[in-house]
Amino acid sequence: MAVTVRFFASLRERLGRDEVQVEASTAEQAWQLASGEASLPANVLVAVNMAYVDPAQALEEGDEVAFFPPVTGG
Amino acid sequence: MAVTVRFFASLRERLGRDEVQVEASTAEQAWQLASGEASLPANVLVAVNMAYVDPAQALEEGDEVAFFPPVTGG
Amino acid sequence: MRVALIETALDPWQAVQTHQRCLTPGSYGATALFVGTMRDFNEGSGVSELFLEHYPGMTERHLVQVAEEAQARWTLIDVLIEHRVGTVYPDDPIVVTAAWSAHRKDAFEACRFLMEALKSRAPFWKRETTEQGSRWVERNTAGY
Amino acid sequence: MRVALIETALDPWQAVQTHQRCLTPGSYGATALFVGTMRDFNEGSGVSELFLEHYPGMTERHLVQVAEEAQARWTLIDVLIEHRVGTVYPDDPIVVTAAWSAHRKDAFEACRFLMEALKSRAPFWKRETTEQGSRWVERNTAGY
Repeated sequence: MAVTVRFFASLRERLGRDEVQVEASTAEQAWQLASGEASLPANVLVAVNMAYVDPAQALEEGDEVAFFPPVTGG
Repeated sequence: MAVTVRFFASLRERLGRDEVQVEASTAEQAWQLASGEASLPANVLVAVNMAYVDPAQALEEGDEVAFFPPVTGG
Repeated sequence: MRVALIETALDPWQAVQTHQRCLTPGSYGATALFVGTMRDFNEGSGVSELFLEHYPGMTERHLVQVAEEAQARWTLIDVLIEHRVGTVYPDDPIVVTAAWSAHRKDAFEACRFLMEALKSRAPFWKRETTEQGSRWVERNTAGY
Repeated sequence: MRVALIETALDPWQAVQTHQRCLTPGSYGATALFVGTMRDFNEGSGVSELFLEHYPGMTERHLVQVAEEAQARWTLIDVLIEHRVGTVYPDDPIVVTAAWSAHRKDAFEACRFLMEALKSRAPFWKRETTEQGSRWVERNTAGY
């Protein structure tokens, strides 16, 4: 599936990338392809189409997959 | 001991009195003399010199003894 | 610390902003605030007017004690209590309690404590006017 | 219900007063409010500036979810959440949450829930500027 991967905050700065298009069937695989790193760090949060998901979740064509560090709002 | 007895809110209205001078050695006795009722109702609060006290507390000359219903501020 | 009985209109937002100007800017991260407002109904009846009686001297003393107890139990920068006395009408603010702290846990817990302690200890009594006449409020609703 | 991301100065007192004008006078007896303000210190360092990043779309959606969940769990008349984004300075308000109810228990608990749920779920990230340079805030302090 062609999906859009987005990185936020410290993760975006560490990886030096903001948005990447990849072909992936799960969020985990999208991470590997978009970040160039084998495994998803334990504290990274995953959202598909702006809803939190388990990284093993299957993707659909056109999904927006976002990876970001723990949230610190408020 | 000569003390000043004060009644507040619904108690003042029910007894038809506001402030009475009596000679009493405990708050309970001050109640009897000032209200004309034998026993202090269970839900009446007692303060001596503006601090909550047990009705059995001994009084001193010039004390201000207040009786009032449950408080309903806020 | 500020504790006040207010005989005229109470503006809780103004009270908080005014008091906050005395605090060191940048020192507090958390402000928890509660405002109690007069409703136009209670226990099934419409209420048109409320008279707030208090015990001059004892009421202020107990508000100060409540404020001091909050400051002893939580790590706070400051606290505020203002309470109306006299006659109020529906939609009028009756009470404001506020707690300022570096962190939100202390602010939330202290603000709620101020209200609960005030309601259980400070000598105020409400007499409300309904279509059926006037009646003394017998008890407060549960707070926890 | 009002949920908003604010790009310019956030005035929590004005926000609450403005929103309250939409509510039915006399219907609410309890307003609980929390304001988070930028401190000039964190974890032992002076902080001169804070940048609040968010995820446009997802952040708003989660704030709405948090507000809806509060309304489902407590008996509320209304709720408000406003949150700053962009660059803020010490003493600037960052967030305001408010809950209006007939009774104080619901207002207190819902207001605190709004803050805790927002902090744990809504995608915001803080980068603070200290004397040592800039750093991302790694985690929030405990709220309960």
